[in-house]
Amino acid sequence: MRRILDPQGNLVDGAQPRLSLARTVEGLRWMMLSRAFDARATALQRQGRLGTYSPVKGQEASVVGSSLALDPATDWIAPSYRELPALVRHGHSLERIVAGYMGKVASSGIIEGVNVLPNQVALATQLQHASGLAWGLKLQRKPGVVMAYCGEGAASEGDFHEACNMAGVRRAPIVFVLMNNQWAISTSRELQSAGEFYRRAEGYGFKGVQVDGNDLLAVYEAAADAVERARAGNGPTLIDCVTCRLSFHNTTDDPGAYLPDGWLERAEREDPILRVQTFLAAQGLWDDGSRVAVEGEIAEQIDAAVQAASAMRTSRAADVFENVYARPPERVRRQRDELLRLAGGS
Amino acid sequence: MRRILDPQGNLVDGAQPRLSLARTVEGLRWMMLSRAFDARATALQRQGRLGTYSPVKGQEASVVGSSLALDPATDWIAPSYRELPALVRHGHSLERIVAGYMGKVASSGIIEGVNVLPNQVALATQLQHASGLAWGLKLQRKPGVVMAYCGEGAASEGDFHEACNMAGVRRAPIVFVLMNNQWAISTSRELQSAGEFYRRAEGYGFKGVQVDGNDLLAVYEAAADAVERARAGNGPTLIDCVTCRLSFHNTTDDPGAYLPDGWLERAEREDPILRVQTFLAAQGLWDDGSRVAVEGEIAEQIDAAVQAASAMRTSRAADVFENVYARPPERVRRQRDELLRLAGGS
Amino acid sequence: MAQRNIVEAIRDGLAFEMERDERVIVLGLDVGKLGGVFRATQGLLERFGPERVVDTPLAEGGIIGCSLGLAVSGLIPVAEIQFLGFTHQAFHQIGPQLGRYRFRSRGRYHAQVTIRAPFGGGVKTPEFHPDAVEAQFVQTPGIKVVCPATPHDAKGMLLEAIRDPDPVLFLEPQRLYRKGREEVPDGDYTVPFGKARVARAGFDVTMIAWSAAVEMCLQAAEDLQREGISAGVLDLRTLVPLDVDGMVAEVSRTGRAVVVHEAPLSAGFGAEVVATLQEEAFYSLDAPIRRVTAWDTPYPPASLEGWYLPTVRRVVEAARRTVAA
Amino acid sequence: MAQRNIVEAIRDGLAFEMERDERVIVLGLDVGKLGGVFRATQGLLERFGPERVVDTPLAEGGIIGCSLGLAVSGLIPVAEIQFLGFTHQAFHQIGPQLGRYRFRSRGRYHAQVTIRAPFGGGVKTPEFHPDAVEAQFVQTPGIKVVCPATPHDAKGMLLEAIRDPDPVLFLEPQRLYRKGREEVPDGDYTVPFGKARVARAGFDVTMIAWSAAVEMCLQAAEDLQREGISAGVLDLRTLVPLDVDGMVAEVSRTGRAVVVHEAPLSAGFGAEVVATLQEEAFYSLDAPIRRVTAWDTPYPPASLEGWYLPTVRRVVEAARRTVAA
Ligand SMILES: Cc1ncc(C[n+]2csc(CCOP(=O)(O)OP(=O)(O)O)c2C)c(N)n1
Ligand SMILES: Cc1ncc(C[n+]2csc(CCOP(=O)(O)OP(=O)(O)O)c2C)c(N)n1
Ligand SMILES: [Mg+2]
Ligand SMILES: [Mg+2]
Repeated sequence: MRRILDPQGNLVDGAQPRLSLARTVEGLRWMMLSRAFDARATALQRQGRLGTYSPVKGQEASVVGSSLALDPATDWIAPSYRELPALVRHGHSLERIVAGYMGKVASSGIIEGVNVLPNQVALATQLQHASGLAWGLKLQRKPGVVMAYCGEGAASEGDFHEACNMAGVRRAPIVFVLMNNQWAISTSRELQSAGEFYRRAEGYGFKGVQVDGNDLLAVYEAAADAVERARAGNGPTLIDCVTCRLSFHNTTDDPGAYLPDGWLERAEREDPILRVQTFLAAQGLWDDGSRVAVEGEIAEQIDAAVQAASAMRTSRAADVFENVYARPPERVRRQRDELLRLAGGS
Repeated sequence: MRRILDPQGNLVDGAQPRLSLARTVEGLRWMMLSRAFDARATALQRQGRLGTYSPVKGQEASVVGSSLALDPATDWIAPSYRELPALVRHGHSLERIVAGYMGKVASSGIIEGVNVLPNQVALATQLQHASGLAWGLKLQRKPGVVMAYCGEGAASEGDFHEACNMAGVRRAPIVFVLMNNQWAISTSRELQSAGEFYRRAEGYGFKGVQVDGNDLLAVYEAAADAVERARAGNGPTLIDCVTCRLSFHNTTDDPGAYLPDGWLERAEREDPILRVQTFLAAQGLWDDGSRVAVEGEIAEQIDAAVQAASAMRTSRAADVFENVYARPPERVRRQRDELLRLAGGS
Repeated sequence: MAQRNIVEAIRDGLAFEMERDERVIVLGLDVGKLGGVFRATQGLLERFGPERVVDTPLAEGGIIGCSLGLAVSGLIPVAEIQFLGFTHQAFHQIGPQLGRYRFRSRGRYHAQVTIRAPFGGGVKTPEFHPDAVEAQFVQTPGIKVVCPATPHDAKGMLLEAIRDPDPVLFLEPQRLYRKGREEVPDGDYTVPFGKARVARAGFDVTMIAWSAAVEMCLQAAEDLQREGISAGVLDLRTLVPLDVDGMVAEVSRTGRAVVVHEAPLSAGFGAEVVATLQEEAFYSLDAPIRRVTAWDTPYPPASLEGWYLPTVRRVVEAARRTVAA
Repeated sequence: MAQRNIVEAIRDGLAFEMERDERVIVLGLDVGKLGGVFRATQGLLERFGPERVVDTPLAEGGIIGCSLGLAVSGLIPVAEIQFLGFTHQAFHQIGPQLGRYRFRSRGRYHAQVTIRAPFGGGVKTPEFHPDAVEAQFVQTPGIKVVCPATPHDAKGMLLEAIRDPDPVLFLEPQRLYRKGREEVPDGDYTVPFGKARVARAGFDVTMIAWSAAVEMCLQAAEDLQREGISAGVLDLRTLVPLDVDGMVAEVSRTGRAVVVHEAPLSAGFGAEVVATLQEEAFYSLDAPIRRVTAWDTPYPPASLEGWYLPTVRRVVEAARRTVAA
């Protein structure tokens, strides 16, 4: 398992980070934004202001480290539902994400020009879309690379296999990032598969690598290599990011019901944010002052997003029929009229 | 790729066949029965006496060599649709198989006590059933091992992945035999996957091996090892049998439309039957006399099966409703009455 | 006798049958230590152990496909699909495999498998979780499709399902899981398939529904009562087998019917109900049978489900129109 | 104008559109060198090359799921599923993904994908090959479901499908592929969705069908003619969108209808047709609408399909009873 930065924040012997110090600071900021947003979103959900929310807590290095290797102008992200900082870093607006969690359908879309696919609830289905998208970019001689995310649980679905095999045959410019956070709700990684996930890639004829998913620098290195490979026309890569879910599965979940004693405590020692902060501090690039400053900026950024989202219009009856068909059947048009009558015309 | 007997019928240096000479003769007989039956069934299909037929021609060593490692009393076969000699060797009656191709529904079932699942048209779905069956035998402390067959094309289906992963997690007593015959109808093995099939096993945490699927002795060795492993509680094995389809996909197919020039000629040099005959001849266990004798027996066996099948009753209207439900809904009962009225009561 | 809600009734039924028949095993996502996302299998792992209560890898096709094999091996699997909307991933293993295995094997094998799946809206779940796709499974013969609406039926029909040699899709109304308790016998009892239940007697119009929609019809009937309209409610209980005679008897009495379901209108099971009634009770119908359903659009985000699902108001309006016609 | 059968019309349509719009690509099993198991894509590989005519790995979910991604990338995929019965393997990628992608992405993306699939019985194919599961796709809004019955409609509706920004499931009647030729324009033309076709005018009863069943109804109409019964045949052409007004107009004239389809009775699309007609034309119906369909059993082996599928005889009997009622 490739590691560059150990849990204590020291570089492992001989390791040469590929991510510059400046960009490491940038990465840290994204990770901290993610962590802060998780806390805020959870609080808002508890107040009944947001719908079900799935935090990224613990997996920030995997999500941020991988997406830092992408060029938002040409590259694409095919998310699962737990990759918020990657989406924001790629250009998706935080306020629209919040609006989505607030159920504001009309205001939650991904704006034109931002190369992000919608979150996917049906596990692993997005991998097929991602393989097709990458293949399509290649056919059209477009420069983009697709980064597709899924959990180690989702990787048990048939769609994972079909998507990887198709991408392999087409030598599509795609990177599969497997967020191996040890849990699929209450199902442990051991019950999910008897094999190592990264080894599956060999069977599809492309490279598989396993990295310490709590190590921003290691994840970035693997992702940068993979993106380079894809851009050069050398096909897909599977990155097995071994990380930990430091929170509940989502706001409806109670991990107390299934986490073994001490698991969370042990996992917290792997915290991906702490180790980067220690590392940067050792480089003289981080101290309490910078922490307070960054935390302040982030709090403002989140406040602004929440306020903007709150100001957006709430969903109305007619939204049920928006964007279903480009050319709706007559029968559906009539149903819409009927609903508008019931809703008193909005 | 493991090989014991080369295409010229010579043992490769230092190879020690695990299959005894006596059983090699038995294996040869099954392969010859299969080859002869293919010819006969094809002829009958052309006369309109059988439905669509899928020959085994060219793959006899893979099918027979693998099934020879099974004990019909305890072990199970989960077939695709191209494993006829394995089914017959396991106890399924040839006349019932013929009756099935004649459309004689009521007479074509697998009789009680014969541990064979029905042929499966929906590719790869049977692998899931096979994994569940093997897992169930283990849970009930029954001694059996399951041998599940699929083609290299079917192995692209999500079901292949889900079945292998489940079997790996459960350490189920199962052997996946991948009949890598280079073609899925007109789709070449290259277009099917960019990886080596046997390497997929590593990703599921069990052993994968690649054998010369045209070499009866190599296939048997791999299968015997795998069955031993499964019986000992050491879980699944994937055997990638590299072989050649020496015929059309089925009686509706025209390979002339897609086979590259010379492909068939080259493939025919790999003929699995010839090499065993040459090998046994060198051992003084095979000559024209024995060939003629065996061919005679086989012809009689097939004649008998075809005659017996021809004598079985043809399907009648009521068969449409047989074995659909153990407890049919009232509505279905009424439909049955209606059909019997239309059919004038049979 | 004890008071139980639907989840408790199901939990009790599972425990009872696992105790009674050691061939019964439970498998699915998170059914073990967590006890299922709705806690329907809570306590089973502790009581029956990890060989009989199994957290599987995350693959619905595998859960169902392996259940078929487990059944062939001699066990009786009760598979949980976390939400009915995810049966899509296993669609090829349900109707075409479970539903046809007896037929394909000429009676040699059969798939005594029960698939439990919560479904239905109104509880603000994410996409796919509320989808009501029951009608899709009626087009693949060989499978029985049952949908209890009360705690008593939930346990009785679950025991009937597990013991039925035919595969059964057992649909659980997540909205009603903890809605209310009623008397549910502790021991053994079954509710036979194919017999609809008169949930409320009425003389002017018959409202036909199943699962959570039954409760909505009962509320509508209350409102209609105040307007002097006597509306009956028929709970179909099972879609396959369908109680054709029971439906016809009720509707022939009132001459008027309204069908209510949470699935989209087009090709929903309501169409089958209407088509069957007009075939079998044409001459006793005094007015067109109306369907009150979700629209022909995808299930929307939770903030919109109130505008998507049938409502008491829409049911009442349809009943009024039907009675006035 | 040239004489073409349905396969030729489809082949011509594909070639025409690939010529006209270079974003159109064809993918599926054996669509390349072999030209498809029915030769519907014959010649396309030679003409448009391996980047636009692609033999995919054997995975229906991958064919459809990747088609969605290809569409997002800017291409217009025409995916072939070798037989409709194998859409089961891709079920989770069709309605829930293709059908909802525009809605899920709030209009940012859409899936301009056409899925071509042969289906229907009567030609002694193996299991799954004849399955008529069209109704299952009507319950997942967002997808259009179309089923041409003639060469002219096959080409015109195929061009309409490929150009429709919404995903379209294009069902091809394998029994009629080479049945007969008719005039099919060489160049560009489309047949709009949602307009049923009066295949034969009639005054006593209207027979409603789609795909291969239309031909059976036409034969039945001939027989009925000899008995002095004037039976009309309405070819729905598209199930989604459904031509409600067209159906109502026809049936209101005759007051009597019979619906014919190859799928099993229960929850088949015939139920939707009947339910809609009795809702919209209740007062002009003089007799119950009968359905002539396959039984509620799995599609049997070829030797039994004659006893399983609707027959001209059954259609004639149903029409007689309806007229006599
Ligand atoms: C096809 C499908 N099956 C089941 C679910 C229900 N479900 C939602 S999240 C989840 C666990 C996912 O685990 P994993 O893939 O490891 O991702 P993680 O939540 O750990 O990020 C499950 C079972 C679903 N959303 N989709
Ligand atoms: C799920 C499914 N998709 C498509 C088909 C149609 N089909 C039948 S055989 C076949 C090719 C199978 O190739 P392979 O798995 O390599 O087995 P082989 O025929 O070579 O033995 C196809 C595509 C099918 N039967 N099932
Ligand atoms: Mg996980
Ligand atoms: Mg093959």
